Order: sequence, then C-alpha cells, then structure tokens
Amino acid sequence: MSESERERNGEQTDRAASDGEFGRYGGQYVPEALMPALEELEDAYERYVLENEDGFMDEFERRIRNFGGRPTPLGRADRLSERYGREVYLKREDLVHGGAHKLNNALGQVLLAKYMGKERIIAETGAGQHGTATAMAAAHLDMPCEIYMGRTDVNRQRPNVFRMRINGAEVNPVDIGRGTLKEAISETMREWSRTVERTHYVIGSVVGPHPFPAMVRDFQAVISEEAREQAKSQLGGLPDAVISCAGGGSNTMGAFHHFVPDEDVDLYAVEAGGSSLEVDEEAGVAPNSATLSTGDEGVLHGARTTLLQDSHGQIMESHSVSAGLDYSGVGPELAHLVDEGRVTPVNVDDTAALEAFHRVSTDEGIIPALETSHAFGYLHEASEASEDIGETVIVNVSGRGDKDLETVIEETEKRGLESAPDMSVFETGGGI
Amino acid sequence: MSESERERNGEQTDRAASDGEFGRYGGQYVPEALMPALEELEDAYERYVLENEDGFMDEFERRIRNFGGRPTPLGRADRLSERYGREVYLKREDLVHGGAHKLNNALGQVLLAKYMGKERIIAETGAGQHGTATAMAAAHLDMPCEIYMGRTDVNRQRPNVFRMRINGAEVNPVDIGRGTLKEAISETMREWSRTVERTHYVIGSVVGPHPFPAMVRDFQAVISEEAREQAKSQLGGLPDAVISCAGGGSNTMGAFHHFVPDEDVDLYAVEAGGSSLEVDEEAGVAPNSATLSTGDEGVLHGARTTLLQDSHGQIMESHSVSAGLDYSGVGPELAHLVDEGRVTPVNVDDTAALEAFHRVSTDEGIIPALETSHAFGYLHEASEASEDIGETVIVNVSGRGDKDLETVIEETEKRGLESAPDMSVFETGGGI
Amino acid sequence: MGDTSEAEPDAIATAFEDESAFVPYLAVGDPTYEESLEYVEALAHGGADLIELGLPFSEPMAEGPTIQQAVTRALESGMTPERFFEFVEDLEVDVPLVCMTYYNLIYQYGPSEGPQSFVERAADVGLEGFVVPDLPAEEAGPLREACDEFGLDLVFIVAPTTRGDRLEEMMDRVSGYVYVQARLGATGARDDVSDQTEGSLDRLAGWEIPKAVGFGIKNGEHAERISAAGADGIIVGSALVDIVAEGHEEDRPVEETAERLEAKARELKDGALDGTERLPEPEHP
Amino acid sequence: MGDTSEAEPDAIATAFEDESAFVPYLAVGDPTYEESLEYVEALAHGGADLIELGLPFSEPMAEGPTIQQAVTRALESGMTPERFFEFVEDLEVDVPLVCMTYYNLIYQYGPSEGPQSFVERAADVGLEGFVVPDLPAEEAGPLREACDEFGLDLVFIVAPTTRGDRLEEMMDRVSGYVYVQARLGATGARDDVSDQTEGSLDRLAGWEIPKAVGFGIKNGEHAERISAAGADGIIVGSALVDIVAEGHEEDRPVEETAERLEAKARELKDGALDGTERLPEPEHP
Ligand SMILES: Cc1ncc(COP(=O)(O)O)c(C=O)c1O
Ligand SMILES: Cc1ncc(COP(=O)(O)O)c(C=O)c1O
Repeated sequence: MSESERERNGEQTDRAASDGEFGRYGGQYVPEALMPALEELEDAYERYVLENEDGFMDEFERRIRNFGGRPTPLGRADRLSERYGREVYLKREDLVHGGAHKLNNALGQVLLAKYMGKERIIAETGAGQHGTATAMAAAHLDMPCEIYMGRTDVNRQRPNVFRMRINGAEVNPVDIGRGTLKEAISETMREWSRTVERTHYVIGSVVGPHPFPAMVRDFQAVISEEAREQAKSQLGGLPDAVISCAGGGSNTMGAFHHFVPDEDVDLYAVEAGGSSLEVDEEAGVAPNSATLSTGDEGVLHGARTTLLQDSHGQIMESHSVSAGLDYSGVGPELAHLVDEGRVTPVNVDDTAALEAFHRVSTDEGIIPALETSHAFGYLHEASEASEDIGETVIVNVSGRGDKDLETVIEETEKRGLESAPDMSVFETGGGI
Repeated sequence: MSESERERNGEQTDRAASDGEFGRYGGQYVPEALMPALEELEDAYERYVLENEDGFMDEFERRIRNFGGRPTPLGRADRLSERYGREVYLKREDLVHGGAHKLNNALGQVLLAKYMGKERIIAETGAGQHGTATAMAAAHLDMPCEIYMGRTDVNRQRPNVFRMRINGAEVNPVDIGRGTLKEAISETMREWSRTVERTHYVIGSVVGPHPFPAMVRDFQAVISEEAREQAKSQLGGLPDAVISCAGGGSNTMGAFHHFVPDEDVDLYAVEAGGSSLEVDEEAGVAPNSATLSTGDEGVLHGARTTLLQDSHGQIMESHSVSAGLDYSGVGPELAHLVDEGRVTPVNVDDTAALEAFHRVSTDEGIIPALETSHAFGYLHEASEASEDIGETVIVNVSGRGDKDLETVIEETEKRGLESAPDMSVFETGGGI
Repeated sequence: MGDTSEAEPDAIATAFEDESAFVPYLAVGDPTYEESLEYVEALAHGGADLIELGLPFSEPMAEGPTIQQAVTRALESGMTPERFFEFVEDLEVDVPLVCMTYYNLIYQYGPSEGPQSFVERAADVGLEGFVVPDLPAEEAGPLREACDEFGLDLVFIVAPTTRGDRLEEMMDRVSGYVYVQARLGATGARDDVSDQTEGSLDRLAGWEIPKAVGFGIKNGEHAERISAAGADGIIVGSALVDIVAEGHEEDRPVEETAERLEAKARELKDGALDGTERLPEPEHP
Repeated sequence: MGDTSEAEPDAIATAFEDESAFVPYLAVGDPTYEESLEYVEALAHGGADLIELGLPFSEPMAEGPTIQQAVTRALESGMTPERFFEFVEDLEVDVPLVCMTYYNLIYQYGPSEGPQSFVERAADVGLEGFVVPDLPAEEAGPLREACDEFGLDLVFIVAPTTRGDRLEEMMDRVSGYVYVQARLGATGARDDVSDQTEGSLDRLAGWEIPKAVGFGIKNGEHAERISAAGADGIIVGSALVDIVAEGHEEDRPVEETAERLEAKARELKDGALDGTERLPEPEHP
C-alpha cells in the first residue's frame, strides 16, 4: 500500500500528534479497564520523567549509576577494527547490572511506580532478561513483583527463572498457546486489567500503548546520551554509524535517540532473519523476526505499529535463535523512523548471528548476547560486501551472552560451524 | 607457637625486607627452573607496574576502564542499612566485566606478559572465575591462552568451561588427586617449569612466589583506591570498616590496600567456616577454609604463609560451599596484616553464607557470589551479636552469583532453609 | 441469516425493549464451523435477545482462559474473517447479531487498510454492530465513521475504572447498547457477582442507551441479581463456552451440547426476567 | 640403616669417585612400607652408588605424573616424616642416602618450626644430605645453617635456565653434589635426552663438586650418553618408579618387582660406566 493510499484511509485519532503518536504509529489500543491507568501513567510520565517533579529523574540517575553501574564504557574493539579496516567502538550495555540494557528501563519504571504510590509490580518476560532486570529493580526498591512467563520459556530458561525467584519475585508460568513471549504479554495485560488500581505493569521494551514507547525510550536514551558524549571526547567527533539489534526495539531506540537529529550518523536496526525470510501463511509462522523488513502495519499489544501477520490480520509466530528478538511486533517509534528513512532496517540470519557470536568472543574477549550478535553479524556482512557503513561505527552491545551458552553450543553443533571452538571433550564429563 | 618462639627460630632470608617479604611471610619457594622467570618478572613488575615504563600503567588503566568497566560504583544498600541500623555501602566488583574482581588482575598480568614479549599465557582455575577472566583478557589482548582446571571442577563448573572455550582458550583438565584448585595450581607450576621462557603464568590471587603477591595486590588495589575516593565524596569521609571475603585474598587485599594506613578504618577478612572449624587430621581434611583463623605458618605454592596443614606439614584439603574460597592457603601479605593486628580475621559457615546469599538477593536486588556472601554473612552475624563494627561499613561485592545458582539451590534444599524462595514448582518442568 | 431473517434497522433497540435482555456470546467456529452453527442457533431457541458472535483473533488480550481456549479451537478449525461472514449468512436465527472482535482484524480486512471494508461487508451480511475490546473511544474515530456510513452500531465497554471525562466522551460516541463490565479482570465465569455493578449502573443513570452487564455471570441467580440491580440486559460468555468446551472434550453428540446450551440460555433468560420483577436483594444480608 | 651400615662423613664424595655414579630415586613407602624397603635394597644390590629417598609431600610441585602417583600411594599407605626416619633406620644398605623432600615438611618437623629438628633427626638416622626441589639458594639460608651444624650436605638443582649470578651464589652454598636438571619440565622418563645437558655441564665446568644429571633418563643408552657427555653421575627416578607402579597395578609378587628393579639398576649403572669409557656420540649425526 502506498503512502497516499494510506492517507486516503484517513486513519487518525483524537489525540494531538505529540501525544503518543509517531507518524501513523502508536496509540492506546487496550481494554477500557486499562485506559484510566494509562491516563494516570501519562500524567506521572509527564510530571516525574519529563519535568523531574520531586527530583524523580535525579533519583533515577543516581540509582542507575550506583546500583546499575552507569555510565557504561565506549571501548575500542581492537581486533574487529583491524579485521574490518574501520574504527569499531563498543557501547557496553552488557556491563549494566543484570547483564543487559534492560535494567535502565526496569529501574526507571519500578521507581516511577513507587512515586505513583503503586503497591505491586507485574511484568512479562520471554528469554527472562526483562524479568530478571525487573525482579532486581523491584527487590532494590522493595516492591512486590510478579513475572509472567510462557511455560515453554520457563522450561528452557531455568537459570533466569531461578534468578528472578532468588531476587524474591513470583514467577507465574503461562500455559497458553505456544507458551512464549506473545502469550506472556497478553496474560500480563489481562492481569493488569484485573488489578490495575494498585499495580504497575513494567513493559519490557518500547512497545505497548502510549506512554510506554516514549517512556521506555526515555529511560533507555541514557545509552545514546552517554555514547554521544563519549564519542565526542574519545573519538573527537560523532561516529558515522550506530548499529543495534532490534527485538521490540528498546536498546535500539536507546542507542539511537540522541543521534536522530545528527543526520550524518547512519542508524542501522538489525533484526533477526531467523532461518529464512519466507513465511508459512498456512501455519501462521514466520521463521524469522524481521518485522521492520517484512512486516506491515497493524495493531498489536496496544499500539498501531509494524508487525508480522497473515493476510487476515492474525499475528504470526516469529522465530529466532535468539529468544530476546523472537517477537512479532516492534516499537511504533522505530517503525516510524524506518518509514521516514532515518533508520535503515537490515537483518541477519541465525547462522550469521552464531558465527558473529564466536568471532566477537574470540576476537575481543567479550561474550555478546545472541541478540547483540545480530548487530555484529551485520557489521561483518556489510564489511564483507564492502558496503559503505562508514569509517567509525558504534555497535551497541545490548547484553552479555552467558545466558545463551547452552543454546549456542547446541545450535553451533547442529550446524557444524567451523569457526566455533570444539566442546566435545567436555560433553561427556569423565572421572578422575 | 608464640611470637617470641617464632623469633627464636630465626627464619630469615637473604633478600631485603621490601623485596617480596611481608614480615615473616612471602619469599620464592619454587623449583630452580622458575627462579630466572621470577627474576625477569620482578624486573618487569618494577619497571612497568611501579615505574610506568612505556606507559604500561596508563594503558592498563585505560583498558580496565574501557574494557573492564571501571570505575565500579559504591552504592548504598538501603534495606541492609535499615536492617542493621548502620550505613551499609557496597563496592560493586560484581559489575566488572566477567562478573568479578578477577579481571583487574588478569588484565594487568596479560598486558604485562605482552610488554615482556611473552607469547603465551597459562593460568590455573578452581571455580573458573579466574580462568574466565584470564581467557577474556587473553582474547582481548590477542594472546594464546591455556587454562588448567581440576577434572572435578571441570565437571561441576561446566558453564565456566564453556565460557573459556568460547573466548578461545584451551582448557586442560587435571586428572590428579581430588582434581580441584590445589592440584590445578601445582600442575600449572609444572607446566610453567616446562615452558617458562616464552610463557607467563597468570596466578589468580595474591599468592605464590614473589613478585606475584605484591603485583596482584597492586592490580587489585584499584578497588580501594576508588572506594576511598568515593567514600570521601559520597559519604563525606572514610568508612568505619571494610568487610571482604578471603580465599587467596586478592579481593581482600585490593579492597583493603589503600585503607591500611587509615588506622581508624577496621578491616575484616571473612573466611569460609565451611561446615565446622574442627579438622580431621587422620583424613587430612579441614571441613573449612578458615586459614587465617585456624591455620599456621608453612610453605605452599611458592610462599611462606599461613596455611591448613596437619601436624606433619602435609597440606590439608579445604572445604567450602563456595568454590572460590576453597583453598588451603592465603596470601602472605594478608597473613602478615593479621599477625600485625591490622586485619581482623573472622569466618562464617556454609549455612550462614547461604542465608546471606538469599537475604542480600531479596533485600537488594543483587545476587552476590557465594564467596561474597560470606562477607555479608559476617555483617549479619556481627550486627546480630551487637558487635561494634561501626556506623558506616563498606562490603566489597567481589563477584556476582549467577555462577552459583545450581549450588545454591541444591545446598539450600538440602538444609531446608526457610528464608529461601521455593523453587520446587520449577524443578519438574511440565508441559503446556 | 442473510435473506431469511434480515433484522430491522432498530433491531438492537427492540432487543432491549423488555429491559431484561439476554445477550449470549460464543466464539464462532468453536470447535468447528458446523457445530458452532448449531450452538448459536440453540442459544436463539433458548431465548437470546441478541447474540455477540466472536470472530477469533490470535491475541485475545481481554479474555480469560475459557474464551482464549475457545478462540484457539476456532482458529485451529480454520476460522477466518471471510468464513465468519459466511457463517453469519448461514445462520438461521432472527435476533440481532453483533460482531465481537479485536481491532487488527477489522483494520486488515479487504484490499486497503482501515475499517471501511470490514464494516461494509458486515453490513452486507446483516450484522448490527460491533464490540471491540481493544478499541477505547479515543481510538475509535475511524471505526465510528465507518459504522455511521453503513448504519451499524458501535458498542463501548464501560469498566469499573471508567470515570469522569472518559464516560462523557463515550456517551457521545456509543450506539446500540453499552457493555457494562461488572468487575475488573478479563472475562470468565465467577461464582460471585460483583458489588461494582451497582456503582457502574449508577454512573450511567443518565444514559439513554440500554445497559447490558457482563463479566462473570454464570447462572440464573446471577442473572436475576444483575437484572434486579437495574441492568437492561445481561451478557454471558464463559459460562456458555464452558458447555461447548465440555462437549468437545467429552466427545458429546452435537445435539446434546446444543440442548445443554439451550437449557442454560433458558435458565439465564428466566433469571433476567425474574430480576426485573423483583426489588434488588440486599448484597450483604 | 642405623647402626648396621653407618656411612662415613665423606660418603657422598666416595660415591662419585669413579665418575659414573648411579643415583636412583624412589618414593619411600610406595606402595607400602615393607615393599618399599625391599625395592630400595634391590637398587643397592643393582649397583646404586647413592640413593635419593623421597619423603612424600602432598603438593609435589616439581614432579611429573609418575612420581606424583607414587607419592599419593605412599601417603595413602601412611607414610609420615617419622615413619620415613624409621625406614632409613630399617634399611639394610651400605650406600649413602640423601633425603629428597619439600621444604614444608622440613620446616614443620619437631616441636618448634624451622629446619633444625628435622636435620638433627636426619643426621641421627644417618642420612647424608638433602635435595629440596622447592628451595632455591635464596631461601636456603636456614637449612644450610642447620646442615652445617649437623654435618649434612645440601644439594642444589641447576636448571637449564640457571645462569650468571645465580650460578655463582649456588656454587658458594652447594655441598655433596650438584643436581643438573637435564631439561625444562617436571620429572618424568622421556625417550630423548636433552641437548641442554651438555650446555649445562659446560656452565658448571669450573665447579669442584660432582655433577649428577637427572630428569628424563630412562635406560642404559641414555645413561651412557649422559655419562659420556661428562656427568659424574646419573639420577634416575621415574623409570624406576614406573616399575614399582606396574608391579603394584598388576599385583606382581614383591620379589619379582624387586628383581626387575635390580635389573634396571644394573642396566643403568652399566650404561653409565660405558659412557665414561667412550667419547660422546654426536647428538645429531
Ligand atoms: C541482550 C538483549 N538485547 C536485545 C534484546 C531485544 O530487546 P529490545 O529490542 O527491546 O532491545 C533483548 C531482549 O530480551 C536482550 O536481552
Ligand atoms: C567472586 C569471588 N570472590 C572471591 C574469590 C576469592 O578469591 P580472592 O580471595 O583471591 O579474592 C573468588 C575466587 O574465585 C571469587 O570468584
């Protein structure tokens, strides 16, 4: 559908464009019961986050520094720089407490819930990264916390389940559908509807109804705020490009936000190409999670945005070797920046991401999350194809890969990747 | 044996007191083949580390910042402060790249080896924390790396084995004795003897022959250097006490070093009390690792120091629920500071450490390493017993506890600890 | 229903005329197209005054587990928006029919995006209106316009949390009836009927439009109490879907399940009727 | 040995008189006290000129796997420093005996710490000296003093890496003989005999004291070559310990293992003797 066709459809809302709308995306497509809560949250967002009422942002910044470990470094990747003949710098969100950028948002929202007088936190989680970050933030701020997680994910992400429990959170397995992130979000929305008056729902990415996409972006924007200053002082200027992996898009929006006005800085959002970009309409399955590249406009989990759906509008299952990218939607602001041409959507398949995982681990002594490995995979593919991504690039290292070891070993073996270290001698154990 | 008896024995060496001797401890009790390497290392330590030749320390500081994530925060523990009625601050070494203070030392030594023109790195590891830190540093600095690890430890610390392999290190299982840290150190010493001319041995704590104890301390001293400045600016002055867990003693010495001249700051080294302080002479087994509290002087792994030994001088097996504290010796400088009365040695048993692990995790949203949990265990016990440990205390959070999840769950269940979250619903899995 | 039973333009208003309307919900295509036809017709025989036909969406954000499972069964048996419209055409009932679905299906339908095509087709097959649980009044502009264009009603849900400005905005835009959510939470049959119902009905006292109460109504006694509290109708979903699910799981003959549905419908309708004849019982005697 | 075969004060010098001394090593108590007595005596019968008796230490930092395992077996069978001294007293051999052990055992022995008690007791049972692999010259002051006090020798090891100042320091302090480490690495029988041996012997050319070469000597041919390269003696450990280990694992009668040891000793001694009679063979023909 062309731009003009879209306009003819006359989609518009009654809210001001600044108010939760990003071009044609955004909005608040939620059950009526939640609307008053969203209004309350909008109000709190404006007062506390945007206007720093009661010193909210000061406290947030102090806590994300002293508890979260910010600022994270911008470090040069010596061997990748040599390998690709360009200056590669890494923004180290893997060093944030909990091992990923997720805490920036979780801590911000749990603190906001406290300022709002809420008594309880709920959150969904897929791979468990947002759940563990939320459990940590809730424990730190003394808020009861319940995490909803698909049963399949509970079973395959046990270490993260244990971390949440150890931090004192309840973990509620969701026995619906495929038992993964999509179902967990829906279930958390339902639970929120039931208990909305005293509960805050900590959404895990720049998705969901307004004000979540804007608010989560603002909490994550500390990434690009720091990176931009660090680039100026360490590199003597802005980078030519910023590369970031995109699931829901929170690390992406965080890493891009302050660079958006810098038109000379190219922004690459790297999605999961999965095993293929083809979809199986019949089964309702996309063997990828390349929403920005292959999806189209629709309404999911409270927002109008780009998503993976079949021709009827049923949401398709997404698939990626990386659980954190395995989601059928994407944040509305990111969808808009892609429409505008400001952000370039690209994608990298499972195998390329696994290869990048190993390459970065042996080259740099950093074990990136499988999600992050997609960003490195694109750096590699663009360099191999001699694409002009610039002299100086920043890769946002959204998280660490300790959580992915089992998956990586299994998937690496399945594919017989040659670049990977041989683990077989340790598989069988063996006595003394 | 009393102090005066010791003096009458007239133990002394031919080296100046400043040169690898800490009171009656220290020295270089190694095979002759290694002595030239130690001389070379002493020389390199003096030139590069102490005198910053070729800007070595500048490069170290830059890399430990941009790669390692320093400085780490000093953060207030709100709920522990409330619980104990004192100001509790946490020095967050768990946020260092790799998840523990270990990288401070590993990065320093691998960089030094590079400056010395060595071609290859070897290291021992017990729980795998030093091994993973060394593998990360070696990958970062492009040095081939082999890690020696007891077979028992290889089998029970598989995730760390995988992390090392993924960072490109070789892992050599040691099939001797009980197959744990003590054997791994001996084997690495042997391997070093074989290949000493082109190889540097990265020792993992403030133990071993001179110059290791002094050098490792200097690389770790960044902890107290930062903490002291942070205390002055955040707390308006020095703390009353610093509490740190002690295995070999590297995080302890790192956290204490710059406070040693501040006589008003009490320094507590918390050892593993294991299951009991009694020893089984017959079996050669100490069911603890409380070297400073219960051991006596002897010679182990290249240094005269305090150690766990039977009446004949045979080294005893140590035991602790925490693999990183499970060592029969301790650094000579720490032994000396205890003799001098500057450092107070205390210990906490397995159960108290496990309880502290859960308490800190639910109170603060930080999952401490089991090693670190001993330091928190002492804070708790001292507070319960109304001991005068001061108004303001800093606990050195030497590492994160992700690595310990399986152990903690198992040991918690075995003991039926009530304070711990119930994990049973997740044990059995269950379908959709 | 197609040409056999074309309802009049004021069909919804008529359905609420006796002030004790019974409004059942079923997921269309649950567990199969054919069975589902029988079940909906059984509800009509049992006394339904208006039927909410659920067009299954893969992410039923507002539903409890009972309806989620119904939706899953329906999708697995191949239900699509097009089939849904065929279903409406095939139905042999003469009560007004309302489509309950999520906005993405409405938005995606037809050659161009936007709700027009869907609404046009709905009008075509004789549907009277829509309930869209994820479309609050603020986002309903385009659908409202399309409904006006094709003469269909757009029902809004009023929740216990809805107050003040938002109520007024909704009053301006709602048509057909208002769906009064009896309590917080997703749909699902409950043993208790919430105290919040009366409060909600009080807040809507000035509204001209019929007020149907749903969420958690399970049996005749509930229906009676709600009706007695002043509701113009009662909406029942999960309690009926439970019968379908049970029939499916226990492999009952279609007729048996249809009979049970009809009996349940009768019980609920009777309860509603009784309620309008009595004074409200005190909630806490 | 006690009073049966008290060696003379210059016994070690005498042992090296023919410049082709054979110096075997065994871990005392491996696999049991009794067996070990037989094995050491077998070596004496096989032609040993001096015997290094290993007192097992739990952390044998300088040993390869063969001797580590011997040490483990000995410790498990209950070997202690006191039992070791009894062993020396029980031995019926008339060659000089040297104790090879690690410093902690020497340091801990007796009522007060420090090496005196150990050295005194060693002198008492008739030991002639010590080899302490983890005690470089720099740390040897106290032990050197105690040895002087009780008239025992202190042997140092010269490694291929030892050069310059350190050699001179060692020359000043060594007594008895010097243990020339043939190559880098821990102990253990190897098939090759290192080129480094000649270089090491060259560096020690000016030393008065006998030079015994060890590390990796496995058979008569090795012994011959080392001897021919100018060594005053050959030290053999692992190749003999291997025979003990094999006997233990395969449950051979003690006498059989003792015979094998004696035969191996004879082969090595003969090789050493042959070596002194020939010119060195070129290493790379
Ligand atoms: C390390 C990491 N990176 C990226 C993502 C993707 O999320 P987002 O696109 O919101 O940053 C996740 C989600 O779990 C993650 O854990
Ligand atoms: C987290 C942590 N803390 C403490 C220790 C103990 O070592 P040290 O006493 O040298 O700091 C270890 C050792 O592995 C460790 O991993």
